[in-house]
Amino acid sequence: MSLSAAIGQTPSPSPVVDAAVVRSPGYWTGVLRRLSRDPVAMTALVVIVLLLLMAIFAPYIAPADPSKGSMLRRLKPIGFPGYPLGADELGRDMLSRLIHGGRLSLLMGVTPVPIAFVIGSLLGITAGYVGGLTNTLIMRTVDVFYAFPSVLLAVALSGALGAGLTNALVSLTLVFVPPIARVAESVTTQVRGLDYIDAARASGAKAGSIIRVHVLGNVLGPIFVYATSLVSVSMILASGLSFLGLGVRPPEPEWGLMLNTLRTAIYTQPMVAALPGVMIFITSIAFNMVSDGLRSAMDVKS
Amino acid sequence: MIIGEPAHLPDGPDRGGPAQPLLSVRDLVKHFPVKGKGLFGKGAVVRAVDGVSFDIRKGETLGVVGESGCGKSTTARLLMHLIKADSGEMVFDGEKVGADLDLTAYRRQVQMVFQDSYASLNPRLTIEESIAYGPQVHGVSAAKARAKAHDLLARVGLEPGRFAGRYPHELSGGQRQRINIARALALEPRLVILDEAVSALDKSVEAQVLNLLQDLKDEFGLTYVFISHDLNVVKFIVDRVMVMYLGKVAEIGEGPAVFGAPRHPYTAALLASMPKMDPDARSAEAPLTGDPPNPINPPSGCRFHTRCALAEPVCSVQEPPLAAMEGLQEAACLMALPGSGHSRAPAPVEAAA
Amino acid sequence: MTEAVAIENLSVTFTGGSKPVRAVDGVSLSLGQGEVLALLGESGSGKSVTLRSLLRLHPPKRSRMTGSIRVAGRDVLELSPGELADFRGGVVSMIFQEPMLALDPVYTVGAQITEAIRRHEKISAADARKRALALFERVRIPSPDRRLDAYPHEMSGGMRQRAMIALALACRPSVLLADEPTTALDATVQIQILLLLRELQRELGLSIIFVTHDIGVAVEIADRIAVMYAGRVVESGSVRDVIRGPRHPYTRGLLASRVERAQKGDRLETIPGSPPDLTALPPGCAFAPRCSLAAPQCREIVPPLAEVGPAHTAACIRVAETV
Amino acid sequence: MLLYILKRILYVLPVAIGVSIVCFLLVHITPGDPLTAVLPVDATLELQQQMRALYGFDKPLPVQYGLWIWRVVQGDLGASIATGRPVTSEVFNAVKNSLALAAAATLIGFVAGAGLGILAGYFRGGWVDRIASFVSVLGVSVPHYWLGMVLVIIFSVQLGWLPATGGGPQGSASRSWDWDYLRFLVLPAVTMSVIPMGIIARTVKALVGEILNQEFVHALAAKGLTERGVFRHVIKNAAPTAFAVMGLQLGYLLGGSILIETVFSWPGTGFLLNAAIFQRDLPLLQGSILVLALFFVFLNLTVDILQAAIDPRVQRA
Amino acid sequence: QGTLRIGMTASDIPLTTGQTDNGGEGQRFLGYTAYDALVNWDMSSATKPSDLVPGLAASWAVDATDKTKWTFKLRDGVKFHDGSAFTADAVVWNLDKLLVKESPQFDPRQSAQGRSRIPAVASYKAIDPLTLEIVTKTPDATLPYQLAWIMMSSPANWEKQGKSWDAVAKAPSGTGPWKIVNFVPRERVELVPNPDYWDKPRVPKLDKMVLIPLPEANARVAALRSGQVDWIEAPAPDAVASLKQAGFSIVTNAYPHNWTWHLSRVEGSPWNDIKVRKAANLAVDREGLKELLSGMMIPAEGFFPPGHQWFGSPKFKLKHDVAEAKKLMAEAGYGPGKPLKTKILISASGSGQMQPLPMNEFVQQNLAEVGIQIDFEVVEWNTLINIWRAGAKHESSRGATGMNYTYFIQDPFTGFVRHLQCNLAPPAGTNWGSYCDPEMDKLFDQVRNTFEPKEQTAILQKIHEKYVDDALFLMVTHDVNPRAMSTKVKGFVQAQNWFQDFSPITMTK
Ligand SMILES: Nc1ncnc2c1ncn2[C@@H]1O[C@H](COP(=O)(O)OP(=O)(O)OP(=O)(O)O)[C@@H](O)[C@H]1O
Ligand SMILES: Nc1ncnc2c1ncn2[C@@H]1O[C@H](COP(=O)(O)OP(=O)(O)OP(=O)(O)O)[C@@H](O)[C@H]1O
Ligand SMILES: [Mg+2]
Ligand SMILES: [Mg+2]
Repeated sequence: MSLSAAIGQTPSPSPVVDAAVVRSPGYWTGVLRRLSRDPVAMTALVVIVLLLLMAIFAPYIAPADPSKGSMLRRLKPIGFPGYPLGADELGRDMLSRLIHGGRLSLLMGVTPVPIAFVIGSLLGITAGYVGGLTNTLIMRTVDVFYAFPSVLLAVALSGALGAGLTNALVSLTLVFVPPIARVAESVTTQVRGLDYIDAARASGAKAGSIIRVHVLGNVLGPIFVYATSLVSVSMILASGLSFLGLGVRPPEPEWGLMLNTLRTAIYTQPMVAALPGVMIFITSIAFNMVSDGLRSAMDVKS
Repeated sequence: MIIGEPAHLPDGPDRGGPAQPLLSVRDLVKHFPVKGKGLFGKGAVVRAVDGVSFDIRKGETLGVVGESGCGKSTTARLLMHLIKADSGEMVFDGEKVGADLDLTAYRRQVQMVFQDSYASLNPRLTIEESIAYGPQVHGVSAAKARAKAHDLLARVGLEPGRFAGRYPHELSGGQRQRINIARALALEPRLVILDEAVSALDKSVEAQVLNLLQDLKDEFGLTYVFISHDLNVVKFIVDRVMVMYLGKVAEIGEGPAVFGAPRHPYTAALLASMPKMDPDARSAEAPLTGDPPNPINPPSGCRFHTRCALAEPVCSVQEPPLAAMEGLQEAACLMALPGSGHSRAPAPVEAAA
Repeated sequence: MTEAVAIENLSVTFTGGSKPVRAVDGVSLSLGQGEVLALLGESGSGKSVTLRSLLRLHPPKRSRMTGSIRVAGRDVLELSPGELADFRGGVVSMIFQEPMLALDPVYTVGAQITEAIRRHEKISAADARKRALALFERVRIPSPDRRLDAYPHEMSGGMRQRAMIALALACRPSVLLADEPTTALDATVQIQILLLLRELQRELGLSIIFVTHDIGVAVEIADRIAVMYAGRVVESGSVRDVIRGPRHPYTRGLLASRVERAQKGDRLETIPGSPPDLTALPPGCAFAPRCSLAAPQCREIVPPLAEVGPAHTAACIRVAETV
Repeated sequence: MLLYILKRILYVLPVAIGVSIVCFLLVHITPGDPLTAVLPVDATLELQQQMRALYGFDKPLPVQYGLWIWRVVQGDLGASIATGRPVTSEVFNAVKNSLALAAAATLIGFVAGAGLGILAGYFRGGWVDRIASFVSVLGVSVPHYWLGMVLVIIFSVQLGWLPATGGGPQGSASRSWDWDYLRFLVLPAVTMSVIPMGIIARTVKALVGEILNQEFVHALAAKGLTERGVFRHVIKNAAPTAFAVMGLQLGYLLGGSILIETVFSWPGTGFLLNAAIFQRDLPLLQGSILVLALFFVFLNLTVDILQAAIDPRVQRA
Repeated sequence: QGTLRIGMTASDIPLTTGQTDNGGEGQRFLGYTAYDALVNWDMSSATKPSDLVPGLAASWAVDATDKTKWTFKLRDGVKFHDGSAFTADAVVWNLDKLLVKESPQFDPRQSAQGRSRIPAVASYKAIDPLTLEIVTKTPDATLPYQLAWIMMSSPANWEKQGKSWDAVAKAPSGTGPWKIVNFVPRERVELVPNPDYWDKPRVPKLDKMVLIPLPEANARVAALRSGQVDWIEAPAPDAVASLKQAGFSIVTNAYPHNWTWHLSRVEGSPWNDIKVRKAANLAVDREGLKELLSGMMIPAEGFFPPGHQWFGSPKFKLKHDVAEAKKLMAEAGYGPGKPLKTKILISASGSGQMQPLPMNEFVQQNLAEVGIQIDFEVVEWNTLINIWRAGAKHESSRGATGMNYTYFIQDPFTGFVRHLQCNLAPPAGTNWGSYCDPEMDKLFDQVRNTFEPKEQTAILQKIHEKYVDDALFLMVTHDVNPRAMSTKVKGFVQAQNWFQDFSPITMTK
């Protein structure tokens, strides 16, 4: 009995090389497809894209100069002629300031996460894959930073370093490295225990190759999803730092700072004073929802 | 070698000829520290593999059976050098592994197929990539590795054109297990360790895969270590069988001999525990009572004495060594050891030397 | 023999996913009082779904059941929620494959058993515990008093399954459902459990439906066997008839491919191909694509179960050729 | 169990030491000479000497750390630059107030969050789930300092129902637990509770969903339990994790109260931190952060131990 | 009768030990309430600028021959709150507390606040229990003004509290009309009347006065509106209208205050160029700023408020003239392509600082229009004060070339001398910018040596003219000291002073 008959399949008579291989759509294609079917996540994604576009093209979109004030036009209500969203305490156009504010707010809120993602993944994957003493060294250090509540750590670091955009960015990044590293480590440890890693090791592959081919593809996804959920935290925290006066300095438009300076106006123009908070809120919700959508899209069970 | 272009991977030299064991294992020990136990210094350990010695002969299929947790998989992983043994040595075709023979070269000649067909495939790689990975690691060009993968897919009965580009989750369990076999073969190994490679498969598929394994063995002159807890399958496929109990070898010998005339009471009980296929001769009484003991605190003396119907006081004191018997069968039972003090032990024979 | 369970043309469709899954498709089965029926079949053939249908354990929102299930004269599909709750455990109870997963990890085993007893009977906690203790002794759990206060994770696999059985028997049901209760166990423990079940069945006069994919296990425990394939029963009959004279090509293939019968070095007989996708069942006989006897009409109509011997039925058009 | 506790404590020690090192180094990452960072601008020579000795700035860093930690262990966190008062007493007075606030917020957040989570988990997929889930997303997305402002506008300014700021009519030192004092707690506690509310709701929902998917839930139904009966089991299964999350939230709130305390002038640690940062009062900053971080570390420890005590699944070896 | 609760702008309770911190506000609430100086301010009138009146010294005179020797006759029968008697020894003890590092009672904290207030003092001694002699370094007619800052705390109490100022802080003792009780750091302090006060008319009518630090302008307004306090200092200008509408009264009055940027004159400061200084002064839109503050300010025309007797007639007019400013900047070498970039220290709140954040941001915007780009470093008010003492050269100034500061300008010394006299450059004094002009020093000398009021005024006018014409500061505005209070507060007279008298106040039910 021939081999093929025994197996009950009909292989092509001679081994077909190349040519006719039908490649299945990859995992990420599936994730994107599932994500695209999630109306809530898609709406949120559109909101984020719009916010980003708004920030990038702020100078072209904003109807007025965000730093040009007029004392005669201070604290005008929403809908005041020429000031669709009112005017702030120095008579600057709120709409323009909110649009321009998106630049620093998003920069401060979003960038720490990708940077921390790179650093945290690097640390976590190394610790998780290498294990042993390396793991202990890296993870115990990470634990130390993780032992600080995030707000406290951010405030402590910016407080010690002093106010300013760069310092705030550094602090926020440092805040997010430990949690990402922990997730990366646990996912990697988990993946490392799977048989296909053992199979790869059994084939004689070196650690570098295994990490590149077998580990990264399987751990970056979950780490990424976790990281996206941090963006919203980062937004709130970044604006919080500015709100405390530890982030961006005046007169740069930034939502947290605007919220701070407009606080004196909550009695005269509560609606206008609340606007920067609304922007932070919207951005934060949008990121959370995209993150949730991504999480369920990546869940193969669904 | 038939697969691919033979020039790519040099064959491991067959050194000692058929008489020399392909792999000789001596006193392999592996203890796992128990998580969460112990505060200072050494804590409790799981004696997963506790001094195991055996030979794998060239071209044979060695079966390993035993209850869950008796150390079968641990032995397999030790053989594969996926975990480091606490002690013991392994000699591969005359060369000491790790000393004369470096790990990379060793691993090329020894491959493994795992029980969980899904977990042993990288879900993010197409199956063609998974199979081609091994050869590429050993320096084969991507194109040639791919060709080889297609070749192997055909050999294990999966049409390359249809399957090469798929992902593991798009295949059935049986198909995945074939991929795993193909991957193991991609490095043209001499020894393949099959750790419960068919246990998770449905019966109808199991038969297909068993046939495939036999065919491949003949074609490529492979040597198998076949781990399973299904005695029926083991009986069918192996030349020799090793029975393990709590990290120790209980009995080892030619298949028909062991199955026909087990010398260790545990082997006998295991065999008797198999469901009968005859509705008119159902089991009447369970051969053993109770569950296997905890490998963290294995019983003293003979580890089986707590469940053994024939145990005598001496069994809880003296640990039986593997005693050779006629027909190359060996059993670690005091009843097989002349002069052990067990009432059923054969009388001591004066050493004729 | 009175009928303890009568399943008539049962179909179960799961509608939760993107495509509806017809897991059970027109199954009819009957089980006599004090009889043990083994449901045999490959993974995914609908054994568990059939079994769980008897307790209506499927998510009501995501599944649809048609047909009828009569247990002790009552139609299970018509029971009100309150009646259903009394019915479950009281009339029919169930043992699961993985007792570790089927027992609540945060309650002691004893608490779970007394809870079940007190759910169905108005007795004091102390009395319930006494009953639980008796049950533990009955299923031969060593030092039962101590084990009652153990959490599931503190017991070994065999003990857990015994506890599970004790739990299932707590309210003196007349029908016991067992879903592969021994698959996760070692051979030496499996036989103990099988023997225990047999003994209990005999003594308590239980009717048992026992799901397994292991023919040997079925032979050890059952009086009758029903073989399932792709959601349908393809053959049923007494153990002897089915094992010794299978009539459906699938059953025949399954028995032929057994390693037990083969000699070392033989080539095993196999059923080619693999089980079908339940979301896209072919019209006609689901086994036709793998069947060596398949005729064109097999691919068109679903063959009905036909009498092939006394109390022996098979669902094959070409059953005449399988003698 | 005792062994478990001991081991957990032993495990926590290195983290605690690490935390103290980070706090110690805070002074050194501050731009400029560390001495100027901890000294009042018009410091007398004597004070300079005193500080130099206290911090040992002339000695190598590890020695400085040793000296510093030796004092810390004895309860001496140095003196505030701005007020000259001992940092230890300043911080502990503040911790008392923050703890009251954080505990109240955690309690509110837990009750509301667990309620929402159970509802969402129980009515999975339905509109109740959607509403409850949306509310919990709002909870974790809202910039709470902004919410605080909004609540002040509504409840203090417009309606005049509740006081807007402060720790009580007589200051926090003479706090009593009557309405006169509780009134002051309401707004900040509610504001602060939205985050734990959201997080606990999401956790509980996920837990309930996960538990409902487990086999034993079918087994419970199979033995005849009604939905209510099954749900008792679900809740008992979810409780240890939910309580653990709650415990951690308490720590987060305590450490992260700076924004809310600033908005409401609540005389707690956040308020103190804010003052310390803007007065560049490094000893005070260092001291409060150390105390808060250590508190968090030990809270984690307590939560772990308590969880091990109430959850039979946790290995207590 | 009744309890008056006041929301202060300070972020902490000012020092309670005598010499307070937290600037004018500290002195207002915990200085002149619980303590007295040898010379007090007359705070009884809202309409005329307040002047000095005898305090713990019943009278004083300068020696006719040696104009450096002053004799102070002390008030008889004055007792500290702890019951001990006030004597000349106590004055000496208090001066030692500030000036003599070797004395056991030396308190660095109080010293930091008080030492620089009395630069003229060279030595002092008690002649008899009620006679004190003070010798000044050089003849100095402004000595009484200086001494009006120095609070007398009780030596006996210090002894009783274990010679620890930390302990004294919790149980302080002075001679003032109020006694400090119930001190909760950072939260509140309570003052109750001292029925034995030596100046019977000033014995407080209230039962209690509670001081609460509320640094957040908004929090203050919210506290007032929700009835948590009855009186707030410096309400947010934006809230003024709505507060009025809600039935609160807003009390304002002029007082000797200015809101400026003190410019650094150290090597390398861009402000060393008079063109830049003038350009900056011309760039500021003071009317616009007034709008920002809802009219709660007086636009600066000089360093002193317009109409002040020392104003004189400076030639440089502080108008808003962007074109002229740009021209000056161009002349100074700056232009659109080459803006002037520099850093300014500001605080987020503070005594007399008005609304520092928006105001500074406004000025920043004005300056940006003429090509001066400002970067702010925001620090807490007390820190700013410390930096102000440390000087522009000190590391703590972090390279800033200016600081936003509000000055108490009540007398020749606080109004002029301390800012710009060469030898008062830090650490010797508070000439923060290290300005040094011999011509100016000569004018200062003349003031000190002119004991005749009319002549003195003429010289002071000349000084002010130089201040303005040389554009020595960025002169922006003067505050009107707004406070908002509930209508229940009765009897308050807002003096034209930094300090106020709380004794006549009563609360209706
Ligand atoms: N990485 C590990 N860490 C700790 N203990 C381990 C580890 N791997 C295996 N063990 C323990 O060692 C013992 C032997 O395990 P092993 O997997 O070799 O058993 P097995 O015979 O393959 O069982 P099965 O039939 O269940 O696969 C078991 O008690 C197991 O719990
Ligand atoms: N709740 C459910 N929702 C959707 N599909 C389901 C559900 N339960 C079972 N199925 C599907 O029904 C089919 C039959 O499942 P069932 O569990 O009855 O198989 P089985 O014969 O018991 O197999 P096994 O031997 O693996 O337990 C499977 O394809 C399964 O995926
Ligand atoms: Mg195994
Ligand atoms: Mg099943």
